[in-house]
Amino acid sequence: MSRALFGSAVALVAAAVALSPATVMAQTVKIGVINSYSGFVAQAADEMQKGMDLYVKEHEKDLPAGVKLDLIKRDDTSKPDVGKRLAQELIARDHVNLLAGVILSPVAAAVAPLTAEGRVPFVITNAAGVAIPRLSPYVVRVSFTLWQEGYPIGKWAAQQGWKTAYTSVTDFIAGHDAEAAFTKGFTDGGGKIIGADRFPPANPDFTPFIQRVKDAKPDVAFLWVPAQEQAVAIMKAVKDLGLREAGINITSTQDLLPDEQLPIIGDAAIGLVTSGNYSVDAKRPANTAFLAAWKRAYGDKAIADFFSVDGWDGMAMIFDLIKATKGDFTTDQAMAFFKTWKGPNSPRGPIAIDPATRDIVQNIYIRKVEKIDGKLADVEIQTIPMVKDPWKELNPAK
Amino acid sequence: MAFSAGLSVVFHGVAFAMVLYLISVGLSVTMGMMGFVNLAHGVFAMAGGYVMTSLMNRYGVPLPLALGAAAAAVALASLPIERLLYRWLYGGDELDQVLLTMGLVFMSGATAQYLCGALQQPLRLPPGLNGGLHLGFGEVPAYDALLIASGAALVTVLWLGIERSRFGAKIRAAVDNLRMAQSVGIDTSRLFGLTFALGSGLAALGGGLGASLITITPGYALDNLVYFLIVVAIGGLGNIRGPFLAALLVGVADSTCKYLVPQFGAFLIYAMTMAILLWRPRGLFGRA
Amino acid sequence: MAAPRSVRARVAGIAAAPDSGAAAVEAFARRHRFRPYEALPWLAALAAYFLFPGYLPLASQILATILFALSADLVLGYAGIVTLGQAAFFGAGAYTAGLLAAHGWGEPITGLLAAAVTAAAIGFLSGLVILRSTGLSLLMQTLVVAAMLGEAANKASAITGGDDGLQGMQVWPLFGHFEFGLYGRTAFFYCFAVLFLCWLAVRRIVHSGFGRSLTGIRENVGRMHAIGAPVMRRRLVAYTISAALAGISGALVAQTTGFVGLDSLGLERSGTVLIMLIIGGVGRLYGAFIGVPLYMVAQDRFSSIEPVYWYFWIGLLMVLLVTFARGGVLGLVDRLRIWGGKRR
Amino acid sequence: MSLPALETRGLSKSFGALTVANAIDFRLDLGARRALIGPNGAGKTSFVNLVTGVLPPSAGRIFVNGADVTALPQAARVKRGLVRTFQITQLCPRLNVIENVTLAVCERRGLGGNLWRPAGRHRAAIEEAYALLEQMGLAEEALRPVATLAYGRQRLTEIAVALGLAPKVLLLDEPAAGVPSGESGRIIDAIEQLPAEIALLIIDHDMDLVFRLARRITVLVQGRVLVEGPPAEIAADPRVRQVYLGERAAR
Repeated sequence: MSRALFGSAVALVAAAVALSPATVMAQTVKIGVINSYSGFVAQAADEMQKGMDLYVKEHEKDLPAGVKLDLIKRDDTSKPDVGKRLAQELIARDHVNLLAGVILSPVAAAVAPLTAEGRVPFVITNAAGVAIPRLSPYVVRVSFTLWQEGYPIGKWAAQQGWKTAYTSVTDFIAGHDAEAAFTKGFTDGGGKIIGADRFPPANPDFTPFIQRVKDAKPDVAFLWVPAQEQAVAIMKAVKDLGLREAGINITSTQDLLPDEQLPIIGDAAIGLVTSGNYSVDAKRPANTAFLAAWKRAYGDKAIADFFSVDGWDGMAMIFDLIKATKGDFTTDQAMAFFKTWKGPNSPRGPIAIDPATRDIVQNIYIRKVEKIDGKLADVEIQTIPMVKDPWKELNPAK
Repeated sequence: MAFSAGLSVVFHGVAFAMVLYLISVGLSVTMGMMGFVNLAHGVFAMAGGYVMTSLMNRYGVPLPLALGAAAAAVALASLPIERLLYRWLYGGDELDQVLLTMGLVFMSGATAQYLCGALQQPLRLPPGLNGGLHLGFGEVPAYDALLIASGAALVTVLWLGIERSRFGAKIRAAVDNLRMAQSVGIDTSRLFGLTFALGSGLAALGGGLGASLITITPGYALDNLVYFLIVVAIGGLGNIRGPFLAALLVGVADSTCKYLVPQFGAFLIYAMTMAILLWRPRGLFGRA
Repeated sequence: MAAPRSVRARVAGIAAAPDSGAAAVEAFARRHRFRPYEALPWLAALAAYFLFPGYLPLASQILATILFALSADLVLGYAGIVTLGQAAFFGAGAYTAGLLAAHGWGEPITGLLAAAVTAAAIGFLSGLVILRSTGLSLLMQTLVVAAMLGEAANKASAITGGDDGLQGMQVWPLFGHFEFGLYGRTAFFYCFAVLFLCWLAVRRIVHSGFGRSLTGIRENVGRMHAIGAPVMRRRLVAYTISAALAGISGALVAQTTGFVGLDSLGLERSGTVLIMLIIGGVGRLYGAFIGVPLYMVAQDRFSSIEPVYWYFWIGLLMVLLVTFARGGVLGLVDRLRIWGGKRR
Repeated sequence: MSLPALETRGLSKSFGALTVANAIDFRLDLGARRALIGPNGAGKTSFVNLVTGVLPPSAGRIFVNGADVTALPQAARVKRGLVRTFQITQLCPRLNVIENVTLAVCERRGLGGNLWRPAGRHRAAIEEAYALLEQMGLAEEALRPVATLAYGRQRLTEIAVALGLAPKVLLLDEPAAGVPSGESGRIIDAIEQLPAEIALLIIDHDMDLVFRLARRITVLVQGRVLVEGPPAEIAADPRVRQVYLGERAAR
């Protein structure tokens, strides 16, 4: 009879024990950090978190007297509905002053509408889905959009005198963005797209797709995968099939070549040209300082990448806000501050927020992988200064 | 061109198939003989990959040595796991088996991420194995060639072993009819342990050899589970040859479909599985 | 012949030796009556509402997920169909409700019904094809059905929003004037009420003649064939009903979170719900009410204490449960009671 | 004369080279008490499976009360009163005795598909099931899970389940198989007490049981009907002695 009785009791007790309310510290700036610590982008999440934590570690001393920082980290497990629930709890229960983080565009897209309802500023430090800032007036993004990187590399490819291109991208929204951006850039530059493939998001094996590119013999191939282990897999296929030996140039955005993946991809990467907002090999005092701090904190093995720097800059912007307001600000004050914020010496060079779109304005670098004294380096060969997101200019908000 | 293109795609499919088979065959036998739903089988392949890559990258152990060591280590490690956790559930409720093995998958994933980070493990191949290899009929990726050669060798050894050796005879007997095997005095509990270890060792080999095809990450066991299950289901439970054909089918069909009709890449493999299972519910080689 | 025996029963009740026959008939005839303990889960839920107001979003998701697990219990625990594709129906329901709300019809309740119908239709059609097989083959076919739906949803990103998820859902206030607010009160009671109604229905079905014959099919298919039960039809009906329930639960999540993502069709979701159900105990109608809260609360706690490696602890919990509490929590409780009985 | 309760005409079944039923013409009248005997591998159980629709015949037709049921599925034949028991007990082990029987009764009364009405409200069905338990002398164990019963009791439950389907034709496949001789008497009594109008076919090679229960015996050899007649005749028949009793004597 009482089987279910005991059971339910167990569940109830478990709930009671587990849910004892979190204690609240006085006089603190609470930042809810939503990140994908587990799931298929855990690596990116780790890089981003390291960047954020590093900035806090380095600059906590600079905070105005009496202001404490409380980072409440939550794992969205790479799932939008979980991320949405966490945001809801962070806003409604923990009463955070700011939301920050988010790797995945779907999660950001799920969270953004809540920030409009809860009137909480939301600092996106990665999620690159191009339209996300339009989902809420309280979203501001310090990372990048794929149009920002895909369009310039398309232009650049055309400028190399390459006439034909073949695009091959992962079959989901980000991939579609990259494809569209490159295509626009390349065709604007007078080039012609002779083929476009999309491979399934969960795809262990790229050889067949690379073979298709090889058969088509374009001047340049634009290969795009989300910045994960797929980058290695696809570059292996490129190497195995001797795509470049067949005289096909390969370009992509930095997603194909996160710095920490470079040693794993190995020499296969030499000569690869990508567009991006950051590479560890950038020679800038700000970057040198950043990397020094990074090595101090995480040792020589850990390699920073654009996720780390985006996280770092997100924190920098938040710190500037706190300093400017002594840690006491309303949502509107925060947004007003963010909209006009400028980061003159980010590791990735000067950056700023575009007041109109609340999206990042930054240099986009064309980088080429070279071997410098036995070590692979992603060297900046051309700088396209202060690029605004082209998509928003092509598709103005109604 | 078209010929050599098609060739390299099929060739690659076969290489992929070898990896799939090495990993899946153990699963097929455990499911067939012990009737155990071992969703954690991929963990052993993952472990193999991790051990091998870290031996190579951290201590510079040459590939063949590292591979052998990985297989041996995983096989040994699997013995206590089978004794302490699995054996209690033999012949038990398959749902308990699901719960146990999924639990192991979670734990191993977290452990892997804790020890080696979320980044996938690089496989630094000796220079000879990079790039292409010129065979009579055209150029093929050298590593794929190695995969196929070593895979074929292993398969032959395995099959001969199962056919000829006493141990193999016992395994076949137990798969055919467990009661009978017990009644003729086969120590099945010991047999289970050894078979389990053998399957795990093979999975480790597959995981190691295939580290460049199926990248070694904490999510490995879960992300690739479907592929392994498809191979076992199509091949038919509890036999050695079925999974081989199934793996070839999956591997080759997968890569050729993606080559010919990329827009339907993922659909076709599922459709094929569905069709085969509707046609032969017990798989191509399953006993009716 | 009924009257005299029940009379005898009453007499027997007074007499020394109770008449086991009448007792049997009575025990059997009363089995579907409500017991006091069946109120507990609902009291617990209400208690949670007052004790942990900050956790309403989690609570709502738990309630919706309980419904999902309940749908799984109907096929797995009663019809004996081991499925790894239950997410197909969850997702179908979620997208149905989501698309309606995104294209101008945000009325929640009709949304639920539409979701139920869609999911049921998919369940019925796929069931017609796959339910003829059994064991691993069936498992794989359920899995493949879900996987194909997932691929389709990803391909049709123009409609579904693909990987970015479905945007712009406008869910209207419940009954015209209860907003689904940030604090999730409406959501909580909405989920609570829907779960309660569905639970009543499932309970009714499980105790019906149909439910009994399902149990028979689970226990011994050959026997049910031999007594002339249309096994395939029974299974199909159960599968369809379960699909409808899963669809409703998907719609609940979609409407209360205002979002639908591809993961709602994913294998992980099918697997997790199975795990939660097994943790609670399969085929006993209450496993869902115990396994789901345990799992989701544990996950929420672990992941806020240990954001990166929480799933190690979840895994450990699962392994311990199997080794020490086979048959889930309810199974453990059973054994404790038997053990206690022996000692008394 | 009345239609036969069960009739087969030229019923044949072969698996490749092996023929398990070879043009069997068989007729069972209402109220018959018939035994089907034959050496192991004579095709007795295959015959049951063909008649009940577990196996599709290669050729020939099957009639129940004159109606051709050859094309009908198992369930539909049960509805027409063609019921069997199994050589190895087929029950729901974790359900208790009365529930096993009630399942059958409800199925017959067409309540098995009722999604809404609680099974407990089908009072009449439960009462009927219980009456059958009393008839089988199982009343005391009504609430015990079948798995906990002695095998002999399980065989009785099996018969009770069959009776729950109100059979017109009842095929008992080795009803006392695997039961210690001490208990088999109880089973034989139960069978003797079955309603007279049921056409009964007992498949067995337990001679004591057969000669006690059957009024006519059909001998099946290699899927073919060798001879049919009253027990005395069969016992006397030289061919039967040769192929069957002879074989037994030889043991």
